[in-house]
Amino acid sequence: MTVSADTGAPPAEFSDAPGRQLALEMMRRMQRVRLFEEATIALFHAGELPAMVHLSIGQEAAVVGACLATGNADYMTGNHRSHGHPIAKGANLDALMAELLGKATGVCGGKGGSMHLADFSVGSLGESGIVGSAIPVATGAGLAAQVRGTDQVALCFFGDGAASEGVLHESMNMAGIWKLPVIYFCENNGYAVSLTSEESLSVPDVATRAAGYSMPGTVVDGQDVLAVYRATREAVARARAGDGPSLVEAKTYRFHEHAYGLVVSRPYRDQSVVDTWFDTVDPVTLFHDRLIAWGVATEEELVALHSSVKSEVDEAVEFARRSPFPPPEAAYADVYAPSPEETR
Amino acid sequence: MTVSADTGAPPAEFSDAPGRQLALEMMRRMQRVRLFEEATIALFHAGELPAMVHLSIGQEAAVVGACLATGNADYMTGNHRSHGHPIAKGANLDALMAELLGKATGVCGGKGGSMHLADFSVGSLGESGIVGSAIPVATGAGLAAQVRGTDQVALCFFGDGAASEGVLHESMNMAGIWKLPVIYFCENNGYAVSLTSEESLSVPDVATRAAGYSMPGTVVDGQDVLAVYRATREAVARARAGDGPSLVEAKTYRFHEHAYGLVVSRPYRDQSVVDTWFDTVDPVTLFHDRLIAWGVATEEELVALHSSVKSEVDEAVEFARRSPFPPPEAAYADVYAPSPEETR
Amino acid sequence: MTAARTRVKQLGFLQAINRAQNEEMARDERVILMGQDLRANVFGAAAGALETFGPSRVRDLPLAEAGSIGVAAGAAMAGLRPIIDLTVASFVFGAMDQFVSQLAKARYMFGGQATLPVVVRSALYYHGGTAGHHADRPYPMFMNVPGLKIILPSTAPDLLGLLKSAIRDDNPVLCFEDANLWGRKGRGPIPTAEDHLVPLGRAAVRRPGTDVTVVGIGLGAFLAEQAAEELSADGVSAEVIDPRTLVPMDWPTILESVTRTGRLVVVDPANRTCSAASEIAARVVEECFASLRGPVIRVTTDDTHVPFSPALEKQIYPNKDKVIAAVRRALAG
Amino acid sequence: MTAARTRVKQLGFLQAINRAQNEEMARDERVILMGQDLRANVFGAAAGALETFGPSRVRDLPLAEAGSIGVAAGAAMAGLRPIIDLTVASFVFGAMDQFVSQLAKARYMFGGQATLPVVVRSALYYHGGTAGHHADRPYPMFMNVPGLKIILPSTAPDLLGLLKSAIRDDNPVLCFEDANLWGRKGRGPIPTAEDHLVPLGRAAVRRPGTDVTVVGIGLGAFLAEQAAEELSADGVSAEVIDPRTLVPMDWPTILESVTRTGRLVVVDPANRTCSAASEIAARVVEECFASLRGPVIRVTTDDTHVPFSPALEKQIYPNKDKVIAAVRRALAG
Ligand SMILES: Cc1ncc(C[n+]2csc(CCOP(=O)(O)OP(=O)(O)O)c2C)c(N)n1
Ligand SMILES: Cc1ncc(C[n+]2csc(CCOP(=O)(O)OP(=O)(O)O)c2C)c(N)n1
Ligand SMILES: [Mg+2]
Ligand SMILES: [Mg+2]
Repeated sequence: MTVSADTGAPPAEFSDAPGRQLALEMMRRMQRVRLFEEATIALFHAGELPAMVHLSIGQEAAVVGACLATGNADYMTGNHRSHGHPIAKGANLDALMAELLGKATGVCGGKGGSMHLADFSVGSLGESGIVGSAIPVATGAGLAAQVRGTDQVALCFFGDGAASEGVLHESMNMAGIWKLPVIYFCENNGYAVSLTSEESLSVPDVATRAAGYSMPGTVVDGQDVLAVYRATREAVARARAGDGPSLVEAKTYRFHEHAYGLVVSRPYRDQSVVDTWFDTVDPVTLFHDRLIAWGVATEEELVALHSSVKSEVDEAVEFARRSPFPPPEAAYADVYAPSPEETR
Repeated sequence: MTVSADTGAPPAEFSDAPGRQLALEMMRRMQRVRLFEEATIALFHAGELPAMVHLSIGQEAAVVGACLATGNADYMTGNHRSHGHPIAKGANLDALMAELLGKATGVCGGKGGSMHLADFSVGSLGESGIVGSAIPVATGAGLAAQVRGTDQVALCFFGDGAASEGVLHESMNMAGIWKLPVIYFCENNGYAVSLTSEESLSVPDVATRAAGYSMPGTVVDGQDVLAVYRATREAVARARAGDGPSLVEAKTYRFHEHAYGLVVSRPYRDQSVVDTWFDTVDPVTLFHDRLIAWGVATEEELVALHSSVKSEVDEAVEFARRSPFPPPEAAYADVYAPSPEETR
Repeated sequence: MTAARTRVKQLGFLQAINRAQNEEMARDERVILMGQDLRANVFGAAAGALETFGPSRVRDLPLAEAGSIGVAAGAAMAGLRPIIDLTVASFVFGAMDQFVSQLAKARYMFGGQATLPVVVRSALYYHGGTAGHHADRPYPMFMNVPGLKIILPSTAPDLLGLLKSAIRDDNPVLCFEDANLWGRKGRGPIPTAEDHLVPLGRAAVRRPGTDVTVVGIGLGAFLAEQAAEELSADGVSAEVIDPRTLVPMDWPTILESVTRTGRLVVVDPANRTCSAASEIAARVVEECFASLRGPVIRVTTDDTHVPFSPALEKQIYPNKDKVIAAVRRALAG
Repeated sequence: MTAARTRVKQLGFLQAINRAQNEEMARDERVILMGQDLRANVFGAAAGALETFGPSRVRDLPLAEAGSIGVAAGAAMAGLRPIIDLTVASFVFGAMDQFVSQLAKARYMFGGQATLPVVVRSALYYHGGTAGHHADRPYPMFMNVPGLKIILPSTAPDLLGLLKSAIRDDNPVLCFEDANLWGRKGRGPIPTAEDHLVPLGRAAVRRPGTDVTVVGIGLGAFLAEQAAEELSADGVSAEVIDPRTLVPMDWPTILESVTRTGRLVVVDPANRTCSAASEIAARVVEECFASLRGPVIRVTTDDTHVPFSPALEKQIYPNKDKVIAAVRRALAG
């Protein structure tokens, strides 16, 4: 699935000034995901992370292409591999990084942690550590948009492993009968921990299942941010037009172990192949090379972009480090919302 | 979907002596379902039924065609519309009828009742009052056959309403990846209580979903017992050959209200059309007329068959009536199986 | 009471639900109603909803319990206030992950960002020959899950008032309706107030007394009243408390009563082990031990499944005689 | 104890599981093992299984909790004896309907025709920064469901022996493994018996005592022992009981002890409301009231969700100091 860098004229999307902005924003968000996660690796090795993290490194084009096809007012839910989603949706890095360290300034006040990021200010309604469990939640957000008559859509991230969960079926059926504005977006990275997608899925492409709900299903190269963006944008347009849900499946790769630092004694993938991925299917490098080949950006611009994101991430780490832990009583807050009928 | 009676030569299945036996057995089992349920209607009106019943009248060809395509050693699970399944599988009517009256001689000792019949002696592993809940159970029975290396199959009845439940998806996926010998058999009678299948299903045919699990999906005329038998037999052959699961969808009709005696104040189907069904799509009449047209049976034979089944049903009612209720302590038996590690 | 019943017009349980839902939907357009067979109004509590509020706000759900509760959670997080009619409480199990992982936890785990004003209604459908798959009383399971509120009214006016409060509450509220009260038992005079609200978390003292406290849940509240009536003929003065809300429980009312009477019987239609009755007993012995003068007795459904046969079913549940026997044991102990 | 630990070779928790599974699979070819990531042995308890018993009897499950439990139920009804490794106890919720409606009820509702020898294992994964979606301790919910047996061993030898008994039991057995015991805490000498069996339903008296009974569940049993050790320095003699099996509970051992000591503290890592501790307290006050000389105190996890932050998490659980404080309250009351 290696994609050689195109040369010549840039694609239509990137040919004018706003298009160029879009292209740079794609790169910026991919870099934000990449560098944020590289920082968490460093924190892991420094013993500063309170828990394991599931990295989206290798999957940046999928999450960024999908999120940029939606707007800030649109909804999104995700899963345990959770950093990429809110970052791609535009969340503030300081609060995300502080959350990973369990700090009071974390986006969830330190109570969610790495697998459960949520930033309602950018439409991120939360990631679920219970695999598949947030799929109907995104569906419900789509329902709310429909009932309220807004043109919002809901983007629902799930993995190839989650595709076997019953709630996906229940949700896609409901979205199908009610024509809800939902985009079911499968990041098929080939594995659910050690189980290959061939072993866990009874069908080669999850997208095939879309036909069972009268919705379009598309397979897209998940290493190509523009391809993902295009496929998702089409699904978004369909949803906004009232034509209902779509399923987009991005074939992608998880470059690191299921959770960073997890040691699986018995190998389940060929490490020599894995080791080539950064050279062959790295979505950041692929896009970098194309932007230059297309003349959309220069090497210098991209280096500058990289270092500006790098400082942003560094600052986020510093912010997180110097932030205080929440006070003990925070453990007991927000179990319930305040309400007039509180018990005595 | 009215099927005009064929004339001329009988179909291959019925052309020799064993074939004739098969045809008569189909009729006998359909009559057993029909007359058993007519008896329950009478018991209902006589105030002798302790609870409501969900009748399969109108769906006899679907349940009988499917069950006769399997053998006694094969497994089967079903749902709340439960009488037809074990009857078609060959269960003893006395014990079924006694169960409906809550008697000690009932097939479940009076503890299951109408929605939860089970007759393990004929492979009927039980019906589920929780819609959809027995679908993975049938799947597991198929797994057991595979692990033990027998050629048994599992027949899994479910309705168009149940098709929206997540466990169907989870089960079909597992059956697909492991190539389990399971036949998912959808009795699509057009309704889940008052909800039409068009409203509850996001796709016209449940069978379309089979492709999402790499299994064949067939739509069959559920009023034609032979057509159902053929489609199911094909699925059974495939399962026995180790080629995995299939989905068969029989389009059928529920002639009575969701539960007999239930009054739905607001009509959800056109009663004038419903009233014609006994004349146009009654599977028993259709098969009757064909058997005669094909020369497979005479009117006299069919009348004799009818009355022999009628007496069998009458005897079942008498048996049930004169059977004792279980003793009170039976309420506390069989919560657990005996085991060497019983508590003191 | 009995005399009054013939004079005052009584409110039915289904009417109470219907009125609560319709009043709140009229009051707040964010409230939507979803459930099975609502348009055909098969269960009888949805009359007029579709006509008044239209198909966008009144939807028939396909059979998909987990999906339904998850959809409600997401819709709530995006600004709606869904009411989900799951019809029978035995159908909650399929949605358990959504109840626990999404409805109950989302607000906490996201540091207060999420608000989940969802009401989930379901009927406790025991005592009527429906057998093991339709007769569960699963509320104690949910009491073990922080983040959910639980109401279980025993009179129609309470159902009306509590359900309205639940719909206005910003938390997920599970409303369990004891189907044995649908008939005569659960009626009460029709509230005249335009806005009849009963606050969550307040018990009702159904009958004051001095010798023993009897806490009764759902049908258990009625059995407790019947038993108290009969016991009074023997000179035993029983105080009957109906908690009405199980989470948050009105501990002050219960503890104060037991402190006075020194004796406690709890009548709870749930299965015995880890029941609401167990919790009430445990809490009382923890906090009022010094006042206790006899054992706390639980009158619950026996730990078995619900058998179909009419010859078997009734014995497993609490009844008036079991309550009376329990009170006598509590007094003797 | 501490001295012994350095001398005798100790059994690890994962080894105990591994040995129980492999021994029973070798003994009975109807036993099959299914779970996530078994072949890669990600959790560490499946070593050798695939190699020894082959891919038909050792299967990696896709992510489908309800389907998995239902498949196990069906396979059991058709003659197999499945072990399902659900890995983390927080994943049980998605399968709740299959646990309740199929596993627990099928035998009863079908009048004894079905036999369901299924073992479902899952780890209680709290206390380690996994946050709200991986740290549940849901066994009290299942105690409310008749038809299921529940084991919760606190030592590796008990885990070995109970798990083997569970696999041989003809009933569905849920095995909850307290992950806090995976390390040093839960070890014990490696049983030498070829067939080390611990019967279901028998508590272990970890330490005899006369002043107060402390029942401890899972990690709670260790906390109880630690507390008892410390209290003994103050002249308080605490009897420590580890039920090991929650259903059926060994009531005779618990009730006999409380009858002697007159005081009870229960240490239970579950959420407080409707916990196993609540049930034990309720049952004891019902049956031993005359012997009780102080309040029954529950030491449980507070009724909140599990927060991620290391600054927040530990305080919500039982610990040694809370147990000691509870014992003092029980003695004072
Ligand atoms: C309901 C549930 N079951 C199991 C797990 C354990 N688990 C966490 S991630 C994972 C694999 C998920 O695979 P996929 O959906 O493909 O996402 P990926 O990790 O590949 O991004 C598993 C089995 C879980 N968290 N939730
Ligand atoms: C889990 C669950 N939800 C809801 C119900 C209530 N209910 C019983 S039958 C039924 C309709 C089922 O429709 P379908 O599967 O098409 O079967 P049919 O009744 O048409 O034979 C419903 C909603 C139930 N028994 N179980
Ligand atoms: Mg994956
Ligand atoms: Mg139907």
